[in-house]
Amino acid sequence: MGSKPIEGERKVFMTGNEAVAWAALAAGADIMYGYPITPQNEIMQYWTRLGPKYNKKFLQTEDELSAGFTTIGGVLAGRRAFTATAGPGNVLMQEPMSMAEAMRIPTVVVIQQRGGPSTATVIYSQQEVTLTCFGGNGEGLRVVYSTSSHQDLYDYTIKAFNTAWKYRFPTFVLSDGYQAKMRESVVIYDPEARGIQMVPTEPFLGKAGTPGEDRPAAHLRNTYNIEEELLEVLSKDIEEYERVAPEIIEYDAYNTENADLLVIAHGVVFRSAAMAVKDLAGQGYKIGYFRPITLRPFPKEQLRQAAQQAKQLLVVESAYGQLLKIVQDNLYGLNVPIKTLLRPGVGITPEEIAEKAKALLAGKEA
Amino acid sequence: MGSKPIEGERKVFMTGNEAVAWAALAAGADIMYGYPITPQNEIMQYWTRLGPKYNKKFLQTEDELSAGFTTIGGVLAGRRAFTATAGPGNVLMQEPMSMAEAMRIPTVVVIQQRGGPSTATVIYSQQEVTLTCFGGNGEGLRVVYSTSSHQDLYDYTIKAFNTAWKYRFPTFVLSDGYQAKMRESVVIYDPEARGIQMVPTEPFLGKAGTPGEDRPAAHLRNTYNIEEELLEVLSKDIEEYERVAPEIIEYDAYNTENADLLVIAHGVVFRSAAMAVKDLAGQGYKIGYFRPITLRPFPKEQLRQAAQQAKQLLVVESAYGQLLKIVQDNLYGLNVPIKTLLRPGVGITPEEIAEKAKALLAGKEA
Amino acid sequence: MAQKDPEYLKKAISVDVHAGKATFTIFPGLCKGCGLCREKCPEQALDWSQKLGVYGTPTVSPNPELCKACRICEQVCPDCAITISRQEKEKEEK
Amino acid sequence: MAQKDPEYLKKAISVDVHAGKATFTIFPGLCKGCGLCREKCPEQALDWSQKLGVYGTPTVSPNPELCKACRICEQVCPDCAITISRQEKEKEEK
Amino acid sequence: MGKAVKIALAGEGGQGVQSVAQILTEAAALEGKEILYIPNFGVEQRGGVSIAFVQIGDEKIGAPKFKTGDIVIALSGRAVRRVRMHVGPETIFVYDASIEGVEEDLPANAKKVLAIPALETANKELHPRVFNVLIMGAVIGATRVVTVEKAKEAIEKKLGYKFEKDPELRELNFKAVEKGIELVERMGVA
Amino acid sequence: MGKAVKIALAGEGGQGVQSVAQILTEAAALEGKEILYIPNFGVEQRGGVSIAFVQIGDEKIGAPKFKTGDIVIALSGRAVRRVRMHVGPETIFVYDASIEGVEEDLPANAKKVLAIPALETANKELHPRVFNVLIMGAVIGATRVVTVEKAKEAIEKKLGYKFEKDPELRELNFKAVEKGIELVERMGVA
Amino acid sequence: METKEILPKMPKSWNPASKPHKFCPGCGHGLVLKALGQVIDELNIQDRVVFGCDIGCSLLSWDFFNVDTVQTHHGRTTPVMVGIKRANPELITIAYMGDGGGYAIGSQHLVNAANRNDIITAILVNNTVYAMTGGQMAPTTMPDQKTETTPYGRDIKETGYPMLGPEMVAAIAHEGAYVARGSIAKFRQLKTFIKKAIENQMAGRGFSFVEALSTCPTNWRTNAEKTWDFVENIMPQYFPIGEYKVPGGKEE
Amino acid sequence: METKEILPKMPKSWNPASKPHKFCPGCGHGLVLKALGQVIDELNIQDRVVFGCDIGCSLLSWDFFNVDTVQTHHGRTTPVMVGIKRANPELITIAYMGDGGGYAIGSQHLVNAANRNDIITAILVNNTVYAMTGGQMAPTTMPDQKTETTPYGRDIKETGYPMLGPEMVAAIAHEGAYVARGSIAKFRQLKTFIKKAIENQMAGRGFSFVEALSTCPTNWRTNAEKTWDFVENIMPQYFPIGEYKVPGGKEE
Ligand SMILES: Cc1ncc(C[n+]2csc(CCOP(=O)(O)OP(=O)(O)O)c2C)c(N)n1
Ligand SMILES: Cc1ncc(C[n+]2csc(CCOP(=O)(O)OP(=O)(O)O)c2C)c(N)n1
Ligand code: SF4
Ligand code: SF4
Ligand code: SF4
Ligand code: SF4
Ligand code: SF4
Ligand code: SF4
Ligand SMILES: [Mg+2]
Ligand SMILES: [Mg+2]
Repeated sequence: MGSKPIEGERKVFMTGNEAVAWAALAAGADIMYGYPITPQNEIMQYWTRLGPKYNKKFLQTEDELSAGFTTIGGVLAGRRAFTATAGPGNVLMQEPMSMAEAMRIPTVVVIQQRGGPSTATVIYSQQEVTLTCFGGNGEGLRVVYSTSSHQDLYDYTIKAFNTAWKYRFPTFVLSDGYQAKMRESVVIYDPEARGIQMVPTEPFLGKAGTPGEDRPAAHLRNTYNIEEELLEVLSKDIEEYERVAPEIIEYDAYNTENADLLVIAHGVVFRSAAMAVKDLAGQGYKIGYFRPITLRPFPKEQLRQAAQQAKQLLVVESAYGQLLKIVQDNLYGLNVPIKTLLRPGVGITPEEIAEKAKALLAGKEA
Repeated sequence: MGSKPIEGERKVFMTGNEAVAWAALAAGADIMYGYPITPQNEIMQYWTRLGPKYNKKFLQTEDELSAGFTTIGGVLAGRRAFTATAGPGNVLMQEPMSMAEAMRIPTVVVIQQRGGPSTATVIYSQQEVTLTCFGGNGEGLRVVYSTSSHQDLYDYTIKAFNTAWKYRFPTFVLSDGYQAKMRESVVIYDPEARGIQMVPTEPFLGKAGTPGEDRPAAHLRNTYNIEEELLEVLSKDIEEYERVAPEIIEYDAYNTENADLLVIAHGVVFRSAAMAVKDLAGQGYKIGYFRPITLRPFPKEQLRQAAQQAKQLLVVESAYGQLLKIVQDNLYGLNVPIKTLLRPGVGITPEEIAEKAKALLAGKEA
Repeated sequence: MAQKDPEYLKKAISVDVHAGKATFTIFPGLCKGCGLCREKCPEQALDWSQKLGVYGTPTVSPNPELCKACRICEQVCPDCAITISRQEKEKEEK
Repeated sequence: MAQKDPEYLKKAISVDVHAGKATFTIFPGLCKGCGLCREKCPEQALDWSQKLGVYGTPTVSPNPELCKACRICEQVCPDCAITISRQEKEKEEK
Repeated sequence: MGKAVKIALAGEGGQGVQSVAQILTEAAALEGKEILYIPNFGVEQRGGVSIAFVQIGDEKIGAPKFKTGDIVIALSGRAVRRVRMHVGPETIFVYDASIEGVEEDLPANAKKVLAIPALETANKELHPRVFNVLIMGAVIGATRVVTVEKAKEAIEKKLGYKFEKDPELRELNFKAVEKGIELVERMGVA
Repeated sequence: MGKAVKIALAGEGGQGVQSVAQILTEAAALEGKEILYIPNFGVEQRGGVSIAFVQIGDEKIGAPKFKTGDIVIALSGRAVRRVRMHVGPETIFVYDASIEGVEEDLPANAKKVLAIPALETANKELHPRVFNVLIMGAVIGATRVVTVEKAKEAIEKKLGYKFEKDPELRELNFKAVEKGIELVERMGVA
Repeated sequence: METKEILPKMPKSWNPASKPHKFCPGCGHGLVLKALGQVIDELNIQDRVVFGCDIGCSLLSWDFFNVDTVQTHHGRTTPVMVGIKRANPELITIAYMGDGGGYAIGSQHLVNAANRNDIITAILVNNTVYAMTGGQMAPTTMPDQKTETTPYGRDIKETGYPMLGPEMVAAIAHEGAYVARGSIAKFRQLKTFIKKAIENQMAGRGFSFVEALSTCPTNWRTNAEKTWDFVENIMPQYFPIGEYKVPGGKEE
Repeated sequence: METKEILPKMPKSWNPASKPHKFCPGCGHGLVLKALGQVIDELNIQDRVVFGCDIGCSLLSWDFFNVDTVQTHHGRTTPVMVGIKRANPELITIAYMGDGGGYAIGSQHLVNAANRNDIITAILVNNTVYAMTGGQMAPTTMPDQKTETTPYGRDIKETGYPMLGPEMVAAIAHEGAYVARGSIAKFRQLKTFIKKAIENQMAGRGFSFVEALSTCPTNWRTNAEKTWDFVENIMPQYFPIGEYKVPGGKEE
């Protein structure tokens, strides 16, 4: 094997978990920390097979708390470090990620959503949207990419490292059990060959020189003594987050102009939505879609723009209204009717969406 | 001392944490499980002083995960069991509470919010609203009461046990560091003396008789093998939650008729809001307030009713838009302008609110 | 509480062993064909059988000549798929 | 990196002890008046002093007659508020 | 909707439905097609029914799972009961003729319901080991979703290392594919 | 807004500001008033400034903290710097006259700034132990928020068990209250 | 051939409706639960036992017994059982878990329950892997053992030696505690250990803990012969079988 | 009297700008950190040390040293240090924590880092209470000791005996590990233990752990005399001082 895991690019068929492992390798990730949980296990399994060939490290920790905190350690040491989890593990991951938020530590976490709450199913859902976007105590600032294909998984895993290190906000790649376990085509590539520069990393701790002599010591705090100290730190971070958000925001939209129905979906469900919408559009219906790619920061203005032209909105998700809440929050002030197709914990087919959409377009559902 | 911790009623001056301990005692709570964290520590400290006199038990656990799971154990055994936490402990508490949600285990948890994210401050905030209302993986169903005084803390701690055991949803009393640590007057009473019947408890496990002979064994699951099994359970629970929500919802409102400005606030910040609003109303301004007491289920219809008559809304909270998100989600479809006074992690005085309100009423702020 | 006779009781196969002093019964509805019993039989008396078990894998059958009804197979079966019944009153086992 | 002279260096009080063979210095800017040193002095040479420390509590002062410059107080002080300097070259301590 | 062929294959743990899916999608990939394959998985898989959801088409496939398949194959009684929910008016439902006592469980709304003697054929004419490859042949016969050539190439790719030790196995597998195709052709489906 | 009297008291850990707040609110309670008292707290309290925020009024008190107090008292240099943010045009700011080097840190916008020789008076005329009670007297003198009688009753309630062993202490405390009132009266505030 | 009257020798406390159970062919969980079932029968405590199963292959036992059972979270069975016992000491609480649940994610609960001497019985199935999730390394994985996350074998320099659970628990357990390591390969002894562990709880003496060396042919990818070899010959090289702590002090 | 030239004998690695430090009068943390500071100086590793402090009174040391420092979460310093060390083995990582952080909420991290033989040094300050939160019971609280959550004294029947940390770690630690319990009351010995623990890390041998018996006059509500008595005479009754595991095997 060459020194680079991937030279140029090539089309392959693999599972989503495998795609993540390859993407991390291509992005120059140095070390993965992780704790087993279905459906993310194979990320670790591929990483531990591929990694040693390229001098990459792996640590299996004692739980997700440790996986998150060791990842923080890896980043503090200046390495591209990441972890992956799901479900109850994602709940635990919020403790370390709240530290990463407070201290602006550029961790990367891949989430393969499964059914919830609790242990529930190991399979699939879109029920970790709220948790992944807004988990933790306080109002931590983070970036969440929602992927809908293996290509996304590959692209956004690479991008996540750059977003994290450029802006210094913990970054999440939010996927799910279907994407994790299914096998489809994906073009894997060397980022450089596509002109993607990896943002260089830098140690927070253990820089050159003796602290107190050659340089000030790094004294990284995560607790404050009085309310106003905290407010100062938070205000600065919030200000910065809001400033860079427009650079980070990503979305996809189709046929949004004066649509009779605008379907809003993210992640793997977006695939079904897109199929249904394009099919119906092909049949002459005035139907479009809007897909938020960054769930946080959310493409608020872009969605408002599309939504206010529409006669009706349809939010579709494998959850009981997690995307819906975000949409309604962001669209406050509009009064386009919002309809929903909410299927917590189960997959949604294009047929179901098409059926619902047709009924709405025909004015059959109130 | 009599066999009842409190006979009749009496007015006392105490801290909020002390009020919670007395309320739990008055409610007939049997056992508290807990792990220390500021600012909730004194709940345990009062409980361990008062408890032994009334044959009440206490267990200090090794962490909040254990505090939550032992509380679940206590409830499964048929006891009124509760715990209390804050901040990073609240993050960890989400793992056990997601189990309680999945299995409809009537746990009671008191949250004394502190500054976040991460360890942050031990003092105060309203930044655990999202976490306490929507923490956990999946879309667990729970009840959250937001208190704003010691009287509330006393009343709603008692009520939380009844809500939890009547409806079998985990129930939270959401308070904060100020309420926890401040000292003010409160009337403590024997619930019975006020005609409040405590909903009887019942064991989930260890009932009389031999399983498989006298009765079926209790086989309590929290994991399912296929998506549809989970959907079935969730759908049933959601349906039930939505059915009983109107019985649970509580709110407070004042002067909402055709208000020029409607101030929306909860918890201790509501006190400042109420002072400011009443003061301005006394000065002749058309200003009112709306206070959601149950943050979940949220008094959606009631707030919509009040909000749609108002010219402007002002959301005030010691957080960067957690109540705001809930409000905007619930008010979707209206287009009354929403203004905000968001002070993450720090207290808000009546003067600040009055100042902001006056500016808005004068049309000085856009 | 009345329990319906479970599926696995059906099609049990019994073989007299140890010179008729005992009966070896296999419940194919329970046997998963793991082979743990075969390995442990001190007499190497267990063979794979044509009869398929609950997962469609072969079950076991004893060689009546070799089996001494020592009950080791019964004990090591994680699925309780083998019952050795001595013709004398069963007393040792409790 | 140049560090400003910290506050606590100001107002240090030195006393010759052990027949002038050593100097006992107390830094009131560091002393919190915990008394751990007083308890440990084998000569009971330490008294509370009028001089107040950083928390407004009394600091300690040695009785020059009794102090043997044994350095125990220096060692047990959690705040490094006491320095014993022997007049001979300091060599034992590293 | 996209024109992908949708296949659901279900059987007991040991019946090798997931390997069939792998070889089939490998063959499709060799033909330059787009595929999407997802196994079912859950906590209690140990003794559960194993299902492979496979889609093969010319364009990127949309949703990973589907409500109704073009062809749905069940290799055991439990499998029949587990996958009949994926049968619709356009579905060819195939099950092994040796399965007993499922008459009442067979889908009523299928386009066609075929009982093929796959197990028997494999056991008698070939070898029990190639039962699943025979099933793959049946899928190919019913859908023409890949060519026989690419199917064999994919088998070679997946099992070649075994064939090196045991060359007869290659022939056995190839025959199984052909036999499978033949079985459904005989039913007048292809 | 409500008419509660707002008091902020700040000092070093050992100076007993929290006990003052407790006695004061106890006295108010004895008079049937409503009170709200909250101490500041944080992780690095060990050597930090201790502050008591106290409000006393006739109706339930609103917010627990306030921007500007009616009377703000600082007993050390650090305390001056920590609480001057609670001073506004209506505030009487009181500090101990013995504090050195705070001239530049004193609030410029107060209604009045008073340096009272509390420490000196306590040390010389009474006993260092009752310094904080003397401060309480000063608060009462400046605000008349409770009566001297109730203040003494509250002291009795809180420290009575100590007075039993050492009756002189009672007199000392009572004198301290009076002295404190006197000190501010002398300044022409009350 | 005749079938009448002959029934499987299942413990009475087993739930026949859930049999054949959900474990794989040759899985040691079945044997541990057989031993436990026999003990429950012999002690006649079917009406007082509360069984808690962890997430791990243990979860498959959620309807295994005709005793009240609760499926908990991964690693959290110990605190759930502690919570139950503290609330109702009449019940006999058995926490059933894997090596991952007990020694990794739930080790803080295990050692703290042991230290508090909580009156519960914990049974931990050591199969050297994370079985439920498909065979990753566990704290108990043997040196050089290949697993899904140690594809080139467990490198003790990188990931340490197998975790010695009973040794750890015995080091902090105090008077009244019972600690042992048994093996499904020594069924009668294992059953004795489990029995003592439950009797110890019934006597209210203290924390009781039994680790059981067990098999996972699925993830080990072993046939019956290799399966026995691994549990009988390889595992005991690192995991000595015996009693580590006995109330009164006479370890077997 | 003369003041010139005479300076406090602070370790060079201490950060003078944060002195007087934030610990209470008489707090043992100051002594443990004095010993550590001297060791850092003697080993001349100020430029390679990364110091992690737990939440607990340990958090007060976030700017204590002129070495790179990170304040972590309660109980999570061990994994943060493990993560750093795994990513950059050149650094010398020191995890500094209290008994609550190490033996309660973070005990899974402690025992699993020990079991993996992670090349870090953990120093745990045993003051028998949760000091930062105001003096609740810790796993190490002494029998009958009154704390905020054992107002009538720790009842060993209900809550067990004091946790024996080094004993527990030593029970699972393998070759290359270093485990000891020192006391601030034996300053030189404590310093030696800490030095060995860091040298062991520098030699890349394995996990190193030192528990330090320490004082908390604030929560113990003791004067200087009682403070010494508790740490010197009472605590060692349950917490024997010495080395529990030494690479090569010669415990002191
Ligand atoms: C918080 C959390 N993390 C991870 C998982 C995933 N998980 C389920 S079972 C398991 C491993 C179980 O291994 P072990 O405890 O050894 O039991 P076994 O399956 O080997 O019997 C894991 C990691 C989970 N359910 N919850
Ligand atoms: C998750 C979480 N739970 C609880 C706390 C609250 N907390 C902070 S410090 C502490 C106790 C510290 O005790 P110990 O570790 O013994 O250190 P000490 O203060 O005694 O030095 C606790 C419980 C927290 N910060 N985070
Ligand atoms: S009873 Fe004994 S001899 Fe007979 S088959 Fe079983 S193990 Fe072999
Ligand atoms: S041990 Fe039991 S399940 Fe396994 S082969 Fe023998 S009889 Fe069948
Ligand atoms: S140097 Fe020794 S003798 Fe002198 S005061 Fe200190 S402890 Fe006492
Ligand atoms: S030990 Fe140090 S801080 Fe304590 S009294 Fe003595 S000199 Fe002062
Ligand atoms: S995977 Fe292993 S432990 Fe789990 S049931 Fe199968 S054999 Fe048993
Ligand atoms: S509370 Fe105790 S441990 Fe904390 S700084 Fe004070 S004396 Fe030290
Ligand atoms: Mg295991
Ligand atoms: Mg401690």
